[in-house]
Amino acid sequence: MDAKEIIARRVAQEIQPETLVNLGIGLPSMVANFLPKDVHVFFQAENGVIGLGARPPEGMEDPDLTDAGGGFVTAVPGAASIDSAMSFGLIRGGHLDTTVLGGLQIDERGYLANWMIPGKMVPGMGGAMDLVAGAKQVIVSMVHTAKGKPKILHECNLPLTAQRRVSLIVTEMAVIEPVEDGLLLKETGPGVTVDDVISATEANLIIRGEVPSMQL
Amino acid sequence: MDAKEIIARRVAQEIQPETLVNLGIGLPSMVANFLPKDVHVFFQAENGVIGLGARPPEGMEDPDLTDAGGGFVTAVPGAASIDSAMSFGLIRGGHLDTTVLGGLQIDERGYLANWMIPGKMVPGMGGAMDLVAGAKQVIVSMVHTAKGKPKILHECNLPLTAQRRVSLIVTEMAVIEPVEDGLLLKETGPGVTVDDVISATEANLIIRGEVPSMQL
Amino acid sequence: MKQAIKADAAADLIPDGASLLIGGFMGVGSPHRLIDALVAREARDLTVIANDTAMPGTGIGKLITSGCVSKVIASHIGLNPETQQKMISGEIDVDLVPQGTLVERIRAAGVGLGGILTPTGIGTLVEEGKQSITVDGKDYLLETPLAGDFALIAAHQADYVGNLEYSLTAHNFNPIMAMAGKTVIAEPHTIVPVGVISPDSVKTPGILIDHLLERAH
Amino acid sequence: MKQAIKADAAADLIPDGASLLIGGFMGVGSPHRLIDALVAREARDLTVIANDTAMPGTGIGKLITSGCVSKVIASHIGLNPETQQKMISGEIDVDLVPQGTLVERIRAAGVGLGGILTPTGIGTLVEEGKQSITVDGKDYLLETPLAGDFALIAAHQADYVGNLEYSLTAHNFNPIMAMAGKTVIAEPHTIVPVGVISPDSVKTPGILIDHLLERAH
Repeated sequence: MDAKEIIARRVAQEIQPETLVNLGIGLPSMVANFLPKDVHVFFQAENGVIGLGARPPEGMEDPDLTDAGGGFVTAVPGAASIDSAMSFGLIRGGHLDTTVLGGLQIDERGYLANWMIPGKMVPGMGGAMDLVAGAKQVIVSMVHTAKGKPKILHECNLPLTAQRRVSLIVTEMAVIEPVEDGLLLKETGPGVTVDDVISATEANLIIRGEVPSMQL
Repeated sequence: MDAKEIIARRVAQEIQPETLVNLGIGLPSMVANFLPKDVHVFFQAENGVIGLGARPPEGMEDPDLTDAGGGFVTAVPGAASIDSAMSFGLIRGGHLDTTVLGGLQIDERGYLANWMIPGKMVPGMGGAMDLVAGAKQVIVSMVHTAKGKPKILHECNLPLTAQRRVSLIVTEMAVIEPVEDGLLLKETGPGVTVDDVISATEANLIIRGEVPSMQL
Repeated sequence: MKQAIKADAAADLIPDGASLLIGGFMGVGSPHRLIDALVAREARDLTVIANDTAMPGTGIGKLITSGCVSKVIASHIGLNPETQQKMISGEIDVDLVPQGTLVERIRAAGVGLGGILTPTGIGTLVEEGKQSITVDGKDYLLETPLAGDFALIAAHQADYVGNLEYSLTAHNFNPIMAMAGKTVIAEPHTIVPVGVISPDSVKTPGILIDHLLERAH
Repeated sequence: MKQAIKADAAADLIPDGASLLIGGFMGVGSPHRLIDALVAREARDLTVIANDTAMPGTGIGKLITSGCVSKVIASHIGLNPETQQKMISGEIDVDLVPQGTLVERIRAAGVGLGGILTPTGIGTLVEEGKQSITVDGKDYLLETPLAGDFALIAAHQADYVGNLEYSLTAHNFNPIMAMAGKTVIAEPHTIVPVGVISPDSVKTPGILIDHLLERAH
């Protein structure tokens, strides 16, 4: 199982039935593949659909129905089309139960940076700032390090996405919950020790007793 | 012709073709009856329809289609149903060309009072404050006096509807345009002299040369 | 998917003292079966946030007559003399809010805004106690969000996800209030199977709805 | 009623230097024929207000490639490397705005609000130069209205009054921008006779539309 699949499988366990879920482009979108069959959720794409479905069969694409990455999708029975004001109204208004986003950095305050590297990459924040500010549960899914360098830091040095403590960090090495007094190590990845996690992490980690391994 | 018909006929002349028009309950709603056949406008009712039509034949009423006074109406071809946020978005956003409202008092600044008499009548402002604040053209249609007492005053003593100079005042005795330096008498009603208007009006009136009579 | 419930079961969910956003304009587009059930269970001390209090014997007017209501936040009470009498006698506390401001305050609560700036009410009694803010040389009032413990929504058609369609002037405050109640109860005329309503016809996504009333007939 | 006009006639109405609200999300729901006509007439110095600048060769990306644009206000330019290059070279000035804030600023302009308070952007670079206002103990940024000289709107179906229906994820910014352009030009796929569209299906009332493009085919 590669790092991304570990992450996607573990995040999938956090998704509650009958909720509204937004999955970011890339790694987060893989989460949908690992939901148990009996867990029914509605996926929201911020470009305007609640009830995003799978990719359509070839030749049956609708150019007016895509996900937020511009890929062709379908709509499940009970889907709703909404405009951007409603889409972000749902996000900012606390109606979105879970958002799963990628991350560039995250720090001991639980603050996320994921939208720009000054002087290098300026894609824009798109919907990320609203998602982190507004969703009930914010899950950051990312590989633990970037080219061997820690991404979980004492304090982010990239521009922040929001001044809000995210709910959970899931990497291939660890599940970490930002809490009042820091980052609580909750689980380790397959074949990973607590010491492995500590040495791949710049931030201080709170460790309370035995740390279980992910059950995937 | 009674006072109300004079007023309604004269206001109808101010309505421009292909515009969006809101008519208040009561006297203002009579204006629709006197529009020339070739002047096509859309009537808006603030409860949520653009393209308000006439009263339906008996037995063909729809309980879900009424005007702002709760009376049964129809919808013309090309009508649109809208919610209250859109309805008042159109009003406040400057998309409503003309609103015709009743008045309790109006003063030399062109300020209208039409929503409450403290201690006596507190119906609430409904949509009046938004209509006066937002419509491009605000026409006040009212009988010139109340039980013989002037309603056009130096300064309103009833609570104001908005801090905005209305566009035009139409009574059975006069057409008056509030301008920068006061109230300009533009026309007199049928069989009414300038002196008649002056003596039925507390406010000072600006009179420039010959004042024509309404052409109804 | 949601099991549709009866009106009396829905009314039992609403405790005395709750604040209710109630859709409708002079009774058109109001959740009449929910209102009747609240009257039947003799609800008390309710705060009603709505455009108006309709007329005695109609819609919200029934809640007023039956003594269910201790506070009203509305744009207009002019066609219900009982509301006016109870306001004067002190039985009901009434806050009057311009209609466009009322709907934007409810929307702000629903979409997570801290408030909106409106030109409506500047230079009037509505200004009292509010912050005035100048943007681009023009004065506006800062109006704050208005949420409810419950939103009681009338709709034309629903599916069992809770997706809602509305009809003509029965839209009014309903689609906006459906975003702003902590618990949202929808009362549709009819309910159709999931998948029957086109995504483009849905005006309130079902994920906003907590409880769905049985169809009317 | 409106006579439908050709795309080149519509592009001729838009002067160089104009600010344009343009619907679409990664090219989906963008007014492609209007964009092609602006490229063909070699429009210059346009300000584009849109969610994104799509990809090179698609939608707004064509305006970027063709040198029509001197300023972009958008939430995302990540999938168009040309926009990023022209930003770095100084050819295009780029303002980045969170997507939810962008649509609310446009809505505020369209519905006559002086601004809105949003929690989005608090404690980030977005805060710079903006007023922060505390409501009920929570901090919000005051975000001001964003209008355009023109709004270029893509729709699924229109009638000759200008009433518009949209399809699936091609709604996005279109219904909001239709309220916020001084002049609004709608590009529908098809146009049907007046009276064919149910009032309940209309998402943009025709009175907001100034010009209607001919149907696509």
